[in-house]
Amino acid sequence: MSRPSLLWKFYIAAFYIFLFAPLLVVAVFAFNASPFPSPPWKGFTLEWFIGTGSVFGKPGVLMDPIWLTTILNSLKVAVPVAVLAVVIGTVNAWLLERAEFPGKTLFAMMMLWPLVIPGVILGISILAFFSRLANGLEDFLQTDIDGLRPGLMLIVLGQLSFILTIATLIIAARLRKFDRSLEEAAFDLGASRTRVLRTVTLPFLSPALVGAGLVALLMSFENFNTTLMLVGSDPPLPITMYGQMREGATPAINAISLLVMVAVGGLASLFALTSKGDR
Amino acid sequence: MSSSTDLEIINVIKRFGSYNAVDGVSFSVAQGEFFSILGPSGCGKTTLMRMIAGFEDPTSGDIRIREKSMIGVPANRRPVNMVFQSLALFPMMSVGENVAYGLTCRGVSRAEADKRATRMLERVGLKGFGDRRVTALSGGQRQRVAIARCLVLEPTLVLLDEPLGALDLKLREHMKIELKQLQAMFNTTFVYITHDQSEALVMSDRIAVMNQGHFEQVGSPRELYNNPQTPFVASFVGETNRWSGETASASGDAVTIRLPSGATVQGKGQAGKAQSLCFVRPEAIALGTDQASLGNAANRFEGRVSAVLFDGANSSLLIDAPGFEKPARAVLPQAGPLAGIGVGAPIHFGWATDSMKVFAA
Amino acid sequence: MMTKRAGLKLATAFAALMVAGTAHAAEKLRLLTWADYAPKDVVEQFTKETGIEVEITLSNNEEMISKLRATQGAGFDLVQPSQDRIAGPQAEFGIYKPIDLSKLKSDLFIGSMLEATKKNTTIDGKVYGVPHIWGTDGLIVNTKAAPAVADYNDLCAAAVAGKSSFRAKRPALIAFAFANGMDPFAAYKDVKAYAALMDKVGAKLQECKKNVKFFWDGKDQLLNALRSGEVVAAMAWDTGGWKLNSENPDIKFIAPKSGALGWVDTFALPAKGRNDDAAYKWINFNMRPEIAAKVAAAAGNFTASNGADKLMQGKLKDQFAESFPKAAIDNIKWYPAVPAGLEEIEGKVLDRLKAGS
Amino acid sequence: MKPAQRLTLFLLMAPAILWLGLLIILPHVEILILSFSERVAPRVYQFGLGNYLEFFTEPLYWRTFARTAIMSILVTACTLVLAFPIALYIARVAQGRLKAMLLLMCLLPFWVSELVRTLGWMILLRETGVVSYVLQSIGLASQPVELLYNDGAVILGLVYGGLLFMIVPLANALESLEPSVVEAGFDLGGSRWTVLRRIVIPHAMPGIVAGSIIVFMLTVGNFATPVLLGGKNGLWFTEQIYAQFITRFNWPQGAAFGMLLLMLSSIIVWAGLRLSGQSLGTTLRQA
Repeated sequence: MSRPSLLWKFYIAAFYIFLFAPLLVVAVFAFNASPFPSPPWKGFTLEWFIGTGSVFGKPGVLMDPIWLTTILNSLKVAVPVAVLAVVIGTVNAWLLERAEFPGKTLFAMMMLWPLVIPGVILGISILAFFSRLANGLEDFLQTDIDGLRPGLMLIVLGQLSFILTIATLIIAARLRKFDRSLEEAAFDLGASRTRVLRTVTLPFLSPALVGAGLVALLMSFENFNTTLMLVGSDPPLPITMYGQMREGATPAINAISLLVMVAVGGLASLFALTSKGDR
Repeated sequence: MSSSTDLEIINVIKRFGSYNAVDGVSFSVAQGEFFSILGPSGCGKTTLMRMIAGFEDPTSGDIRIREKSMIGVPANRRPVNMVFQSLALFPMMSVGENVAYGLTCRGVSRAEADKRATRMLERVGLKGFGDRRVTALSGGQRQRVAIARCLVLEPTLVLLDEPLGALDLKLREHMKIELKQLQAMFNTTFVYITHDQSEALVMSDRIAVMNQGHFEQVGSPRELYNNPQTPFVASFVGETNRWSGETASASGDAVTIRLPSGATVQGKGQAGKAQSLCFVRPEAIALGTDQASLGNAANRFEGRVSAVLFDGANSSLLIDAPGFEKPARAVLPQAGPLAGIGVGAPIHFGWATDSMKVFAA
Repeated sequence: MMTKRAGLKLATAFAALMVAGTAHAAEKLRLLTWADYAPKDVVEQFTKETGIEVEITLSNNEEMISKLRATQGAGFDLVQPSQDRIAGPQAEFGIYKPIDLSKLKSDLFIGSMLEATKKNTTIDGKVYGVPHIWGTDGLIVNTKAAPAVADYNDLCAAAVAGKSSFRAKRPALIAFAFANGMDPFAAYKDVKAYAALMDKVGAKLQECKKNVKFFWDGKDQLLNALRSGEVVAAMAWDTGGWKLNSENPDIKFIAPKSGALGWVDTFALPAKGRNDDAAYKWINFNMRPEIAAKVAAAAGNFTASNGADKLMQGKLKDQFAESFPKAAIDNIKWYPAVPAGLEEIEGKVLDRLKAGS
Repeated sequence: MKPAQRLTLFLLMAPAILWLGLLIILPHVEILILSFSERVAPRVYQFGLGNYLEFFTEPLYWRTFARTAIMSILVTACTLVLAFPIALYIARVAQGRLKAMLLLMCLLPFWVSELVRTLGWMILLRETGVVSYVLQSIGLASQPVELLYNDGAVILGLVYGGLLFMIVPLANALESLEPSVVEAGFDLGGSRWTVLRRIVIPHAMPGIVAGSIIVFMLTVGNFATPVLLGGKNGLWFTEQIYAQFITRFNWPQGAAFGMLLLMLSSIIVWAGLRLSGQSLGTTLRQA
């Protein structure tokens, strides 16, 4: 294309303003000394972060056990999801890129499927199936298995169902770039299979492993649709936020959102740093 | 050269489905020998090498190293090390760590391994490179690291899988010589795979020419060049003129062949009943300004220069002559009366009967 | 290096979480309840007295039932649905277990209320719920901005166009049925008649919809809208109205002409509760007058505890007196138990209301 | 294959089999079965098509369904139109650091939770919100303007949410267009418009299809944005599913709705791929 016209440039600028406007207002109104996250500006305050509740009737998010437990719940989901996604994703990537077995094409197709299923449907189908499974096991074992009922365990499984696909794709992409003669060379030089894995293959994959882990962490942290259907008595962050938003927005939600943005920004730049070593 | 054999391949067959990639190959390599396997891509030479290294199992036959059968011995237990086509240097390790890798795998202590690796790097001319990243090396240096990484393990046999393929021409010429020198210095047995006949001819003590899964001929570079045993070897090793025609007469090994366009040529070899192939090296073709300057060569013709292919010492001429459907190729004379000859100039050319190899078609 | 350190941190965080997760092995009561029904100081006192920790999940009627339905009554030890929402779901899904009344101190309850609730929640001779908190649904009106609003139908008047609100839930259906001269409770027995009645109510609400700013969902959402003046009249719970009244005397809770709707939230045991003893302890503890008074104050509602009203603050009493003259109290329509299957009819009417335009 | 190798392969396949079997296939079989069970009495169910019949006979449900589908297509089209100039700029005009930065800036908002972004729009659009406030203070409006709780707000929110998933595949596709091809287009006398229409857009087709499919799927399956930004008149089909499961406790009906939504999104994806001659694998890889 030849030189961009002024109109085009103007459009680009407007677009980026449009893109950041919602995030900006969320961040700004977290510091507004008003019980509502809306104009006019009533002065700067940190009350919504560290307030004790004496000013607006609600404590700041860092002092409020509701927010702290919900963040803890999110971590209880996100960390196992990330760990499992990386471990199983690595195995899956190996199957995709290295192994030969009948039905491999079908397997590769099936693996992509979860990305095409709307999150709500993933949620309800897992809820319905595990409910039946739990009922069946209960009749059989005469005991109820908590993990199969709505709750953190089921959320982990529900999120894993599609995050695994993404983790697998990230790791498989890196594995595809791997020169297999490196492994053969190590083997040829006398290394055992496990030593080859430890000293050559995993170090090569590590940027993708860290990347997949971070992506899984982020996706788990922000997942809403699937989680909503599987939540039990301990809601992760997006569910609590949703509940509070339906109750009517308060700057406390802005404050927690800003914290989320900062955390996500941090993780994303960590990801950018690790994937730079990729090239 | 010692008479003990380092490597012995006995009737090895490798079958992939119904396709025989390696079809009954036998040979042996003596201690300290530089042995090359030369063949076009897809001839099975890489499969053969991978069987020696231990990455593939032969369907039948035996592979012996120093008299010990290697069947069932995994690659990491064989006294064989390989220099890969891609070199396969570990990008996540330094040069020194690359060289020390095999030693640490054997349980040599870290300090001892480092010491030996440093010494080995010195011997291959990479003193002080131990802490560099392998990505920071030039092509030739990487080559030497790959070889050092094998040699430090003092293997019985080093396998090299077209390691010069990725280098540019100048460096490749240089590395050919260096490889040969390294091999002589360490006196380690090298088995070298290539599709580049000049690499094989320059470096090897002996060469096996491989085609479609089997060996066509095994011999010294000179034997292969001067006395090819099969039409494949004759055409694959070195530049050559190749014609085919009807067998006109044959007595003993002297054969007369009539080319389809009418010319009659005489050579020596095994004629076919009806059709024969004949090969003449460009350097065997004598050139002259008149009939007389060709002396008493049995084959004498007259034609015109159709092209001058100037390439320094490898320059050649293409000559169109009545009776030949393809132009004849000869070495361009760069001195004497024919120096400076141009396209379209009339020329006389010919060769002796002994210079033309004849095979049954 | 970066990655190694990051990995290590992750691992430690993970380990810490696991440890934190297992350290809490103390006896626990998992309570599924409404906002403000378990104030912090009450919970702390209970834990101090009994050593039992209370894990609270906040919810509403539909979500309570759907959670229990999803788990077949597991995951909680004590729940607090409204008394009319026990018999139907119990028949359909079997999510509750009968209450052993001998473990409760029945003299702690207001006798008539206990009897009424027992009657409504009895299936096959077993009782499934006992009363806890009660209150009414009526109108919250900004009397300055909308002086004319006196009944549910007035929410649809032109005077409050675009500034009224109600919940798109079953109380609205019941309320508008009464306001338009129908008796939905009498129609409970006859599914067909009830469906016809609901269709009429649905049509009425559909008409009213253009007047509505939004169908409110959460209490705070509505209160904020009323505070800011975005909404001037709404059908809502008495407690919210009284709360706003304390902030702004113009905003009042009004018992509508056709009658406020009276509800009772109960204690019920989920079918797979694991700690019934703790649940009974919590019920008995909560019905003690001094505790019940605290809870009632926090929730802004009234309690079924016998004698607690004597301990309550004067303000709420005054507000109640203002909202409910004697006639209005007699006119309160108490929900009878909803027979199974009716909610489907209502659900569809509500869906149409929400989707149609 | 040797038995040991076979065992290793099997062990390595076990997690994938468990994953796809227990978390994907069996749950879908379960909702399929569930969607065919009709309630006849409390706790008594029988096989039947009732739940699907209900969908087709109750205008409320199929209208919500059609509305969701049509609005999703509209959102996809809007996203494409809005994103194309941006992707073109990133892929073909911007260079070096500017390019990396523009792309990164597109990515960043999307790593933040959908709820946070929606909250931002609520603060901007509500009656007491920023836009209304600005309009009043510069005198363009005399009283608060309500911009929230209508279809426009829902479309805005959904388009915003879909942008990234359109820009990235588009930019990828446009990136691979040889500059010389475009130059040749101009050289042979094409105007800006003809070059765009005859050369650039056909080349970007795989990206357009990939982006459109992903945006469509995300939109049709969205839940929070329509619920939070939508008004009293609009229901999204996922809300119907949620309502059947959570507020109505009618799992079989919700399962039938779920199957219908799954079918809708599969059919549209399939049709999109068919019309443009792309395959799912390459499309997803493109994204």
